Amino acid sequence: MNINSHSVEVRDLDLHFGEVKVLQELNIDIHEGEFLVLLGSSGCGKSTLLNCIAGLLDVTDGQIFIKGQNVTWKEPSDRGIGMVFQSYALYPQMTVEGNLSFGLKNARVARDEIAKRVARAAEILQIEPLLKRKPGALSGGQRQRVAIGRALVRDVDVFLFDEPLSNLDAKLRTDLRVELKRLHQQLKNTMIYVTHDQVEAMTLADRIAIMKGGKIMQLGSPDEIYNRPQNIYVAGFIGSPAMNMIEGRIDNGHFAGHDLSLPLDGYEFERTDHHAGPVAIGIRPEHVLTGDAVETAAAQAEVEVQIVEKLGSDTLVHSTLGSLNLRFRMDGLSRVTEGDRLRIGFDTSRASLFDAVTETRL
Amino acid sequence: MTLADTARVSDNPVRRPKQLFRNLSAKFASIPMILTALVVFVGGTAWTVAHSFTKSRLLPKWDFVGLDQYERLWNSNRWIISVENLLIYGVCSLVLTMVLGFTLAALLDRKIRFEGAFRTIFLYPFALSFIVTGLAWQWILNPDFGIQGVVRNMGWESFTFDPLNDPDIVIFGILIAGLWQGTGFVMVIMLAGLRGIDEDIWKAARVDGIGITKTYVRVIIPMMRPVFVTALVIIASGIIKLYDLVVAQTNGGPGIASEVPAKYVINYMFEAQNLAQGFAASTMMLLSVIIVLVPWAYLEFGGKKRG
Amino acid sequence: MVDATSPTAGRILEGPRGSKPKSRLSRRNIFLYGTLLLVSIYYLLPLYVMIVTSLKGMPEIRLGNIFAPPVEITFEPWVKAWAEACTGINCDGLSRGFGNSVKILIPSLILSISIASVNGYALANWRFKGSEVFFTILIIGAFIPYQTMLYPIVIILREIGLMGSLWGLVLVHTVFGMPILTLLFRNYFTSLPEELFKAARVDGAGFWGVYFRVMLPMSIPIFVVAMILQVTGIWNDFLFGVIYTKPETYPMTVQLNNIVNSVQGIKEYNVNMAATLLTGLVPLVIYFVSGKLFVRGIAAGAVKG
Amino acid sequence: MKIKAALATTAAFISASALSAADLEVTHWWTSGGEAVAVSEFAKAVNEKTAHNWVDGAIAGSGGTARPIIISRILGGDPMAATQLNHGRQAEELIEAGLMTDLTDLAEAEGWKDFVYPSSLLEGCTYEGRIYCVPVNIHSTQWLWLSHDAFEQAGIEVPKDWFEFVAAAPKLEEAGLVPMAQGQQGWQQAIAFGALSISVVGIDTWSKVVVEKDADVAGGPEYAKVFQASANARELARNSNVQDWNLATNMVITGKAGGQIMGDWAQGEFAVAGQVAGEDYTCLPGLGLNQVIDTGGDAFYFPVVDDPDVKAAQLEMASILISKEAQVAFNLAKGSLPVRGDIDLSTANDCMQKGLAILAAGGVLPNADQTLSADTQTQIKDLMAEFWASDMTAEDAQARYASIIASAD
Repeated sequence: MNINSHSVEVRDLDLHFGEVKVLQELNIDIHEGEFLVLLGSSGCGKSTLLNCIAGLLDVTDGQIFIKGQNVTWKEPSDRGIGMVFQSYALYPQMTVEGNLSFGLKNARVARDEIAKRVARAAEILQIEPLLKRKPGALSGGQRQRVAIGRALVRDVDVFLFDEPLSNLDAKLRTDLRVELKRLHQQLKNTMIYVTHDQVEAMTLADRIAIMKGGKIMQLGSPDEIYNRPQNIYVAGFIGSPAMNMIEGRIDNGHFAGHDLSLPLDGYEFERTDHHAGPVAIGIRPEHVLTGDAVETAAAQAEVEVQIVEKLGSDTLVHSTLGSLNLRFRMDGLSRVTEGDRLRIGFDTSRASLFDAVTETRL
Repeated sequence: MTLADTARVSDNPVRRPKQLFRNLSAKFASIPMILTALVVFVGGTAWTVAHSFTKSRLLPKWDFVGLDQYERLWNSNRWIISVENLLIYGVCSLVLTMVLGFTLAALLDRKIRFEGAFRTIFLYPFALSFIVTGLAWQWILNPDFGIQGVVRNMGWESFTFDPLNDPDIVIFGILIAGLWQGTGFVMVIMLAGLRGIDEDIWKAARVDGIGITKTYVRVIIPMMRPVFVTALVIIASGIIKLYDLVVAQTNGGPGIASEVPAKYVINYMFEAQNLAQGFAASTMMLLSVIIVLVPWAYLEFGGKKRG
Repeated sequence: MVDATSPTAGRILEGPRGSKPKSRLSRRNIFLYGTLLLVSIYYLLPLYVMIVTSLKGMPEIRLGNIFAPPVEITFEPWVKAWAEACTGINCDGLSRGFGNSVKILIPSLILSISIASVNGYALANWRFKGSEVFFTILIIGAFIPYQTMLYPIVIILREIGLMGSLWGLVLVHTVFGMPILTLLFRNYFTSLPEELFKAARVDGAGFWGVYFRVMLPMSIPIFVVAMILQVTGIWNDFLFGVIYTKPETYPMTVQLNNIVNSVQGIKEYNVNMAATLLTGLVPLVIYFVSGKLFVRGIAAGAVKG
Repeated sequence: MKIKAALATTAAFISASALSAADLEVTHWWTSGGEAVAVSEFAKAVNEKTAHNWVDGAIAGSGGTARPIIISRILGGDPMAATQLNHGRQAEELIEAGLMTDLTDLAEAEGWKDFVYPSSLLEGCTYEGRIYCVPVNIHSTQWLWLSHDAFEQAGIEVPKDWFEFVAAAPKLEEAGLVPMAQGQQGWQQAIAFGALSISVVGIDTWSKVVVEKDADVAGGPEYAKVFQASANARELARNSNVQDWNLATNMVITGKAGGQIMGDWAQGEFAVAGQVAGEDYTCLPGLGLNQVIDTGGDAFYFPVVDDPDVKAAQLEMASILISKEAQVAFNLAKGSLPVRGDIDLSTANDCMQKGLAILAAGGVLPNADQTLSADTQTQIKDLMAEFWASDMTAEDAQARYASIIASAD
């Protein structure tokens, strides 16, 4: 086994603040050059985990390795990391150049080397004209570039991002997102990126770790996370609008519940196909078939349209089927209005089936 | 875990470093604070409390007499009056300083002209010591030369305003001077707090049609809790130490009508040369402070974590 | 309170706090400025009386009205207070004390503020087990009357051999200034963005590095506040000054007390007032000059819990 | 001449090492007009007669302000060279702790015992047979000071004792004067009370209470007269709204008040104002009732120091303070009586002569500082402060006084 293929490893990490267990038994391996996104709602422990990796928080138990080195009790600056913060955290009294070189000066890097690295970072981030300015005279986007530059000059193996784009407006956020992606492709460093924005997560990540209550709910590629959520939490968290969840049972190769009977022939069971207890089936809005496609579906039903949201590219329909609320997507040009009755079909091969008690995928 | 992993973890045993040596610079830098807290405040207090159970006179001595000093303390008319005075002064001063300080700050915060001038006027007394404050107000409240005398000279012969010589209201005469000295600083703190309130809050209140007074009481003041806490610590610590002002203004008089506990402590320690009695009185003061303060301080400063 | 509650149209757009009113003589304005002026009289009266009295001769003072401006302005009381007033057999007024006060003030100021700022910084950014306990003790210490601590301090100073030296006095000022100053600094540093601190640590700055390179340059406002508070406190101190110094190094306040309390014949109110004003001059000037910075400093985070 | 001799003896047992000039810091709380003049006499004597330098450490305020400062400095190992303290019981503990210089050898060499009069003064300085302080003056507190001017205004004779004074009060009030000037501070009120008690009940009853601490007598019918007299005095002083004693004295000097009960140091104020006893004012020791005065007073103590130069200088200074010349100069200025029985005070004024005569006749009382602890005295002061400023009845005050005496030490 090639040790170096693991850039960052977290082993059995625990972090308690008094009685509160913020991180519990956390394990994660991050590969060399990987872009890992820690995703979750606020309070899930994602930023805390990042701070532990950075060495800004003392762990209660467990070990952290970076590049095969046990860094659990090392100073942040000795871990070979660079970090970018949400609020940019630029030193207000120093110029951009001072901000970029501060860490290098602390590490007693030779002066010409500092100049070289600052120049290179400034070039990469296109902030050369700003070098003599103070942070107060910069726009939000410029400040965030400088913050990224500060991590860049350190010439480190691992970049840590703590919600770096949250303070920016929507347009700038999209631009910088693309730029970050490009930066990753160019530098090929390991990057760990914390966000609560699933679009950022899906677009940037090689792998996503979804966290909740100090635990990792699922770790996988965006594709896996989206298409094969391992539990109800992940299924509900990822995707907008959220997945339709229908409760019922498995009966003779069919899902049965809410007067629906959906054949499960196409579904790839990961564990067992004979589950006696209550289950829940999750179907993404885009996997509900409408229009001509309905005819091809093995199971069909008629729903009543309640609300129609026109998004331009497609149309989002909120409907009811008996007591069940169902959301689905239609083409942007489809003409449905509130009160219409529509026939829809279900494609169970792309659905997710969960044990309703343990909430894990079947 | 793979075999390789296991091997590496044990090859490279990084145990949790000794708690004592974590954060060493911070601990090193805190030595002055720790020494002050432990040696001066805890040590000094313990020394004082311990000696309050003795019959030390001029010099501290170890002649244990149990609770005798306390019994005598609470049988002393002067001590009872001192405590009553401190309560009256304390409550009035706390409430009035807060209310006046806040009101002045609120008035100054209404985008008025000459704000700087008014602010300086309200604040400058804080630069003067209590001794100076006491002397100045003793002078102004002097019945012959001061306000009373002047009003009487203007023809209103029956006008009486002589708080410093009336045992029933003398403590309020001291209060006038105390407020004069201290409200300015509280006003500045309050003003700072008001300036820290997001403008949007005001806009929201405006849109909701909430009146200005109501906005202050219901919205702004609750938001300024930390500001009030800081102000409270500063005012309260001043109140309990009330001494110089009384000495300069009335020296406890008329009679013993304006005595305060700190003065009792000092007089008994040094004038009566009964250290233990003074220590017993200061222990009582400290005890009341601790009873009020410790639970609060714990909630305010102790339990909170950052992040 | 101020009548601005009626939601007349247009008011809403004026801005949150009533902004500049249209009419200078609106009811609201009369009330607002009226109140402020009235309160100002209360605050200015003692200063006015002190100044006026200090410029009068004794015969005029005996005539009564303390509020009347001097008929004949004389600076003699000031000269006397500064250079001639007697205490015991020394008749050189306050002049001797001024230099002493400065000599006491400067090192006390530097030491107390440096220590308290480092304390506040450690408490805000580098908490360790027990740090909050020490802080709580410190805050409770702010409530202990100094006089109670007199003997323990004498014993402590004797044991470390600083009794009677300037450094003993400096130490005492540092200790008793510590609670409130530490509270101010701690609150201020807590109010600074924590990410800045984290960034500096990732950049390899240690405890002192972060303090000197990152925190200190951002903390001018709170240092101004601390400085003003300490100048006032140390300059106005009487108790420690008299106990921990000797006659030749008595600070100004001790001499003020001597002048004011040495009643020789009749009380020379004018000299007393002049002496009082002279003694208060340093803190007063500091307030008048840097009052704005003081307010700004407090606003800059000293009051955030 | 005598001084030179004294100096010679002093030098004899101060070690042979060469004396070098030392700065001698002296703390005291003599800061009023007469007091300051008096203390400068001492300073002059020390500066002129020795190679040393008197560094004046005056602390204004009362002994209550100065004493903690003095004691802290001595305890803290940073003592002054000499300090004023009231002798009697105040310094006992400091002596016990070995913080005060033993002056016995000097006293014996100079024969203090032979000339200090009354001998109780030296006893006040003696602890377990050793002498630790130099008494410098005698103060008595049983004096009634009367303004001739005031009684002239009222058109009546100057009273000859307390009861005449009380009888004259209505006339004074009619003339728009304050009958009795009284500073509103506990210690002054306690002095008035003390003077009234000795004068009203006489020595024997007084001794039972103050010396033997008999609470029954203190609460008994005889002593009730004292409290009645005090209540009268309170009425007479109703309109005296000054705080400081010398301001009250000033009311007498300027004829605004009829009289004042105050210690003999008030004389210094009359002297500074250029008034002559018997012409401008009258003094009545023992309030004109009992010809007795107490013999309290001030003394100088010399804390133990390390510096051998200062050590030697302390002894020289002690010797000077008690020398004839210094005693005369100092006490004339201060208005107190000298501690020596062997000097001729023909230059002293009318009041001092009266005091000296009483002393010579043996009308000597122990001073409160010798009979009651500072603690008990403070309690009495508190009681008096309350009594004088309120409408407390004489009976209540007496009951509380008796309970203080019961627990007195």
